Amino acid sequence: MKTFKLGGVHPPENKLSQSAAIEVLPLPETVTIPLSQHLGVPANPVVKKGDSVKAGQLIAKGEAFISANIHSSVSGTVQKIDDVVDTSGYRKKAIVIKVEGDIWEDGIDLSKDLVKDISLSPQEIVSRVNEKGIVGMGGATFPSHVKLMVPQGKTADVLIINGVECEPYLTSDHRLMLEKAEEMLVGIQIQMKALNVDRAIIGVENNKPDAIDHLMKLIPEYPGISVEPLKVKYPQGGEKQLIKALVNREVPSGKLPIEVGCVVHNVGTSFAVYEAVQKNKPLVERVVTVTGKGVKEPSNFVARIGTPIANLIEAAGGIPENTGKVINGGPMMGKALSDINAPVTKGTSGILLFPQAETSRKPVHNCIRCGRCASICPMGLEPYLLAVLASHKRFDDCETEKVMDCIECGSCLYICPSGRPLLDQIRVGKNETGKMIRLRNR
Amino acid sequence: MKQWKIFTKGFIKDNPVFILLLGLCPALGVTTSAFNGLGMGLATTFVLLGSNTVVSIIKNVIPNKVRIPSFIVIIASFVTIVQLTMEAFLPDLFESLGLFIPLIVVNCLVMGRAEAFASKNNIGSSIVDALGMGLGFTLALTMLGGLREILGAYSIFGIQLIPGVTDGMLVFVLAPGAFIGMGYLIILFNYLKKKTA
Amino acid sequence: MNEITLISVISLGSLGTIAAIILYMVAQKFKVIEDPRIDIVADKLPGANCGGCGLAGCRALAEEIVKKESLEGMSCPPGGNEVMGEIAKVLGLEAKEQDPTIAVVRCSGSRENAPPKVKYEGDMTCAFAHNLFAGEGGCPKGCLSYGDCVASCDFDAMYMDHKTGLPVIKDNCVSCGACVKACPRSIIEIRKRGKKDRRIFVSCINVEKGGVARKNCQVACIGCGKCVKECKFDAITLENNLAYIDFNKCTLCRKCPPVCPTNAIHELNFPPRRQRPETKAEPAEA
Amino acid sequence: MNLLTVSGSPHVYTEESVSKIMYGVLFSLIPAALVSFYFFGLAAIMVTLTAIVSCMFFEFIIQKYLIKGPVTIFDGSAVITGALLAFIVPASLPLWMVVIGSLVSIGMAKMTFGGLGKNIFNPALVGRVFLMISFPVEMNMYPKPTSFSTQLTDIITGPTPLAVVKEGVAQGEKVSDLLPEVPEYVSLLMGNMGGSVGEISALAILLGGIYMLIRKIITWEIPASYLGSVMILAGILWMIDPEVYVDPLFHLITGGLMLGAIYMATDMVTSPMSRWGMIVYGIGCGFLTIVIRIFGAYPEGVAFAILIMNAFVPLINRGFKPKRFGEEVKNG
Amino acid sequence: MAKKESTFINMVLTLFLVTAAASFTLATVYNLTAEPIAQAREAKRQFAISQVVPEFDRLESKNFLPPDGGDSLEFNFAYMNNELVGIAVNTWTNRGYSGRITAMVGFYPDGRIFDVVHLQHKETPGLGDKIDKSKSDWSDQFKGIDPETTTLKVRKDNGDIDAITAATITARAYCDAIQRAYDTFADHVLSQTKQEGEPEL
Repeated sequence: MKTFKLGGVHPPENKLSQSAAIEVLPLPETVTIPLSQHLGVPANPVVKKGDSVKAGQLIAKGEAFISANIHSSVSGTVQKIDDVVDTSGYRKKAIVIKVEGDIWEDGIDLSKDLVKDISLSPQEIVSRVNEKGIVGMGGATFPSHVKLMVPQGKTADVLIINGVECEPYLTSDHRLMLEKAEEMLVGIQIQMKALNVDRAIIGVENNKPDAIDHLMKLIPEYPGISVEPLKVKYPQGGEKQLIKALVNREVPSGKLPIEVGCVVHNVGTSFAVYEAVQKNKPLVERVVTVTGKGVKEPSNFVARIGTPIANLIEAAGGIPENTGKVINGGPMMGKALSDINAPVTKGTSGILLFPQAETSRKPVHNCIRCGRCASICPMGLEPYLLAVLASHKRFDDCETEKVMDCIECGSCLYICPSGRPLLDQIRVGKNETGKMIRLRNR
Repeated sequence: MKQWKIFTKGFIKDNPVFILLLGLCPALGVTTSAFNGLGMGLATTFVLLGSNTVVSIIKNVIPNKVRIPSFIVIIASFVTIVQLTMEAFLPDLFESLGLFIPLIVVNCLVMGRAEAFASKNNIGSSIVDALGMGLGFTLALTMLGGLREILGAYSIFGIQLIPGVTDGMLVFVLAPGAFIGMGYLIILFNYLKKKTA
Repeated sequence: MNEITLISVISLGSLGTIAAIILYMVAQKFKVIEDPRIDIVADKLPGANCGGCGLAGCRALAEEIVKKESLEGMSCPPGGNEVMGEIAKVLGLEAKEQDPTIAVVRCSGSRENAPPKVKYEGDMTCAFAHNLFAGEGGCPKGCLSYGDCVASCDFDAMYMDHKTGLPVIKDNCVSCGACVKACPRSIIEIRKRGKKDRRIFVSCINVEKGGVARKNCQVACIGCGKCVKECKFDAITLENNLAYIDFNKCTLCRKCPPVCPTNAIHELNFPPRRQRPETKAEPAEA
Repeated sequence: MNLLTVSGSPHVYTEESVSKIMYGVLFSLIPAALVSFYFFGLAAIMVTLTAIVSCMFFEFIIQKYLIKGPVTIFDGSAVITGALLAFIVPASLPLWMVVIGSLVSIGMAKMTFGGLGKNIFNPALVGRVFLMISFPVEMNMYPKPTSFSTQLTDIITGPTPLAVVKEGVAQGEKVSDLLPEVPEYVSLLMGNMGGSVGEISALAILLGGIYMLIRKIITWEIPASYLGSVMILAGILWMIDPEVYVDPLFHLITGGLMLGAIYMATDMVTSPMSRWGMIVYGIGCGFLTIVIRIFGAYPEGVAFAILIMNAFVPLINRGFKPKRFGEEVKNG
Repeated sequence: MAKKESTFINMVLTLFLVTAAASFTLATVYNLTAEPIAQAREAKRQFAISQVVPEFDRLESKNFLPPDGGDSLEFNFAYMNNELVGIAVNTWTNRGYSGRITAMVGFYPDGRIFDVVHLQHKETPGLGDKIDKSKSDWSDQFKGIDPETTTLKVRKDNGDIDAITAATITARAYCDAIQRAYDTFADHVLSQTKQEGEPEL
């Protein structure tokens, strides 16, 4: 069975919610839609306080090249445009809308019918994806239309669809592949058309045998698409690792996947692309897993963007008494929340609740130089060294040791028997080194 | 008062061996016993005294560019005097130190004091400095030699501490013991320096 | 004089002579022209290489001073006017008396004033915590209290007050600016030392709206502007919901601290007031 | 509700910890210990216990009163150092010398450098070499193996097989004449030979090594490259002249090679990090071991070989980086 | 007083004067100490010889080449009342653990060893330095043995000499030095004594 070669760990999977079908979450009273839900420049609001909006209506425009449009996920009145604590823990600009009914913008097809024929041309597809504010839904939230535009001089020959879901606990992609497989496959075909490639590979880890079987049954109808079961190993969902695992190509250090002729999209993104292109529906909702060992009913919800995370937890049976940590995302790369009223954004793939007993880190010991961090680093870096260099502020050396290649997968901190805050220190090193490099290139 | 400070600084605060790390070659080489350390220390003190005195006397007569060669000639002369005298009148000590006596010439302690102190100060201060530094050096060498002798041969200045037992921890008689003892004495002196400062 | 003496004197003497001749020729050939004054100036500098002057170290400053032949715009924070005066004397220049400066911590968000709302775990450095979240107290500008500034201080002039969780700057601060650079939130500022070490400053840098700021921290500046009205010297400006006292204009009249409803304005090293008027804690406007 | 915790990702951590690793190593030492207790009797038990207890004691004293920091004597590292130190000294060593060895191991080789994880050299080996240089007479008297006895005094000493061969060859005798003087290979494998407490039975040590490999405490690189390079070098010499150089199998199963290759060289703190670094380190150890065993003054070279290679570890770590992802392969 | 400028004449003159003064002083000291040094050296040699031969009143020295080549050995013939009482041989070996060992071996005229004393060695302190009489009585076992009948080898090498514990190499080397002395002695002195009864020297 295929997998990537260098490094990798295998944390306990704990896919508690994998048999919970996707439910539609009831509308909240207000939604808070942050203006920066994607990588790149924040969008500029085009509505003002007091305006009434419909669901699917454009409320903020991404004007820069790497930016994305933001649409209202509900119908109602704009209450305010203000700084609100989002999932980052900082106050950022957001549009707060009071929900009144559920009226959708005209021209959005809300029916469940599968539309298979792709009528748009590649250029139209890209501009539709741009217009509907689709971003990568695996977590990195990179604007999708940018990925669909192959730069001059480069050619893509294979589209890689990321159905790996290597993060423990999370099951949103898994459920999506089971329940919306056909829509997703059409979405993949749309992307293939936009990219002008005739091959697409869906990589799925083999801890989801039902999803693999289901897709295997469907793919004969969709030429060019194949499904590849992969050995379970974290971080297989990382772009570079997935490309290595599926087509055995290595993306050079500091380069994008297009360098080796690959474009990687998430299954969730493919579904969103389907909805945007075939149904004209902007990205206003997404599948979110709410799970954790203390959660009563680990579930998968379709939630409107901007719904307070507290609402999701409530729907999954309420916040357990002994909760010590609430994480936005998976346990390996997710962000711990300081405020559970922060809104769901386009990149929220899961909400994870940890009981108090499992929150704490291990006590920190001296580094015993066991070298495990170096042997499991999927990028072949030496985390112990980078951490020391970063904490001694030797950022020049950090750069030569390729700190910028770090994908922050967290494997090093996971594996360290001494409980050292390796990734914390490397992140500082990465930030400061990045600053230094940008300053130099200016 | 000032002279007193110059005199005492060589003991702990600026101990030539353990703090300034000067003259490590003899400090490691000859200190197999406390007596050897003492002898080497006193020989060096004598050379230091002589060279510091002469250098501070003639410091203004010597042009800058031939300063170093002149100092070396002066130091080498004193070392040779010590060597010849010792061979003539203390043949036993000469036998155990013999190899290291000529090396006093390149002991950076002597050159260092001549260059850093005697060539800038008057005769009185230079003599006091030479005495202080020399005694600090002697102290260091005797301590290291004593430590190695106690651990390596269970004796001090040749007097057996445990009657009948002559074989101690051999490693302290050998070169590695010199480095180990040196290291721990440096720790001790840095601790003392911090404490007295 | 016997034979041995003669031979040794002749041989060693001629050796010395030849050496001197060679040395002279070499010295002539490889004459290095370096301004000797650089050494002299570098000798005078404290040698801490703290970078407080804005250059790469003491030697660099010495080279710069000698090259420019003026002390315009040069300062040595650790050495102060004394050192600059000495250098001026050596070089025959005129040193401009510069007001002595000191670093101040502009945050009072102690655990009492800004109670923690979450618990932080991980690498105990401000640099990382700042990237991760707003801080345990919730103030996005407040002190994180993990002591990056203290770690950066080369002069042992700072310590962490473990009760309040705030750094404290001691009087031996030389205002080299290392802590200013180390603080990811720019809480520390270099200010004028002031007469008799007396200083008045706003101990807050939060630019959020009053209500928001106040919710996280009792002693935040809420931007009410009372101090601006009180100041007769135009030393206080209000921008982004935050008051700032210009230390060049401030006359240390002590009028503003009592009017601040949140006690955000601090005065240091003043004698105690005879009768301190009750500060009215007015509810701030949202 | 309690305060929520905020921390950087990841939020799950392995079960593995320093003390679990250390006690895993300790557990794997049991077969070797049992074999030595059988052959050397109570003396071996006393030496082992003394070493372990005094290592823990010195660590406690130093951490508590000299460094005045946290006391971590139960994380298992001091116990391991003690056990390994005991395993590489003769069972007949006076106990006070064992205590001195422990002091050197913990105080000089470990704590002086800053404690666990910061030492450059393997503490147990430093202790052993210190003892060897300090007390050459006692350290060169190896008791002859007998079946279990509680006797502490009057242990019959005899040379180790390596010493027999080395001395003999130095006198110009032929290897084929010397080999009958040492026990059969099978017997050697079981541990029936003169030697240090825990290094006699290659088989028992291999068992422990396999356990550690399965538990992923050690990796295969260092033992394999170490033993392999010893085999190859000894094999080459053996093929040149089998009457002067003893066969590679003999080198493999006698002396402290097994213990060294599996427990000492693989010590995490003092071995390289990257795979190729480990292999180079192992080969270096093997080369030096053979050079010292055949051309050096001592019959046994494992301790010195590993200590010398320890010193090269920072350099190896610098020179042999792990393969970076996406790095262009140089020269094909 | 200002420092002198580094002009050519100044430099040459100073350095010449410094070296001349230094060499003059040294030559004087040398002249003064030459005698005592020679005396000390001679005393040391005499002392070593006196340790290994019976009491004597006259010494004669002569050098012989050892049969296996190498540096010649100094033979000191000791006479008491013009009768040869012993021969002290200054011998050496290169087989020491760390380089050359020199020793003084004293023979009776009939070839038996009177005593052995080491002169110089660099052996490991505490181990190999047991050849030193002041450190150990190990070398006393050579007293009175006749190399003709006693094999000068350590027991490990099928000889009759007890080795030094943990320093076999040194013991071996010491035996080698004594053997060399004896071989040379046998070649040049003993053969003559046997032929002529009394060597004529």
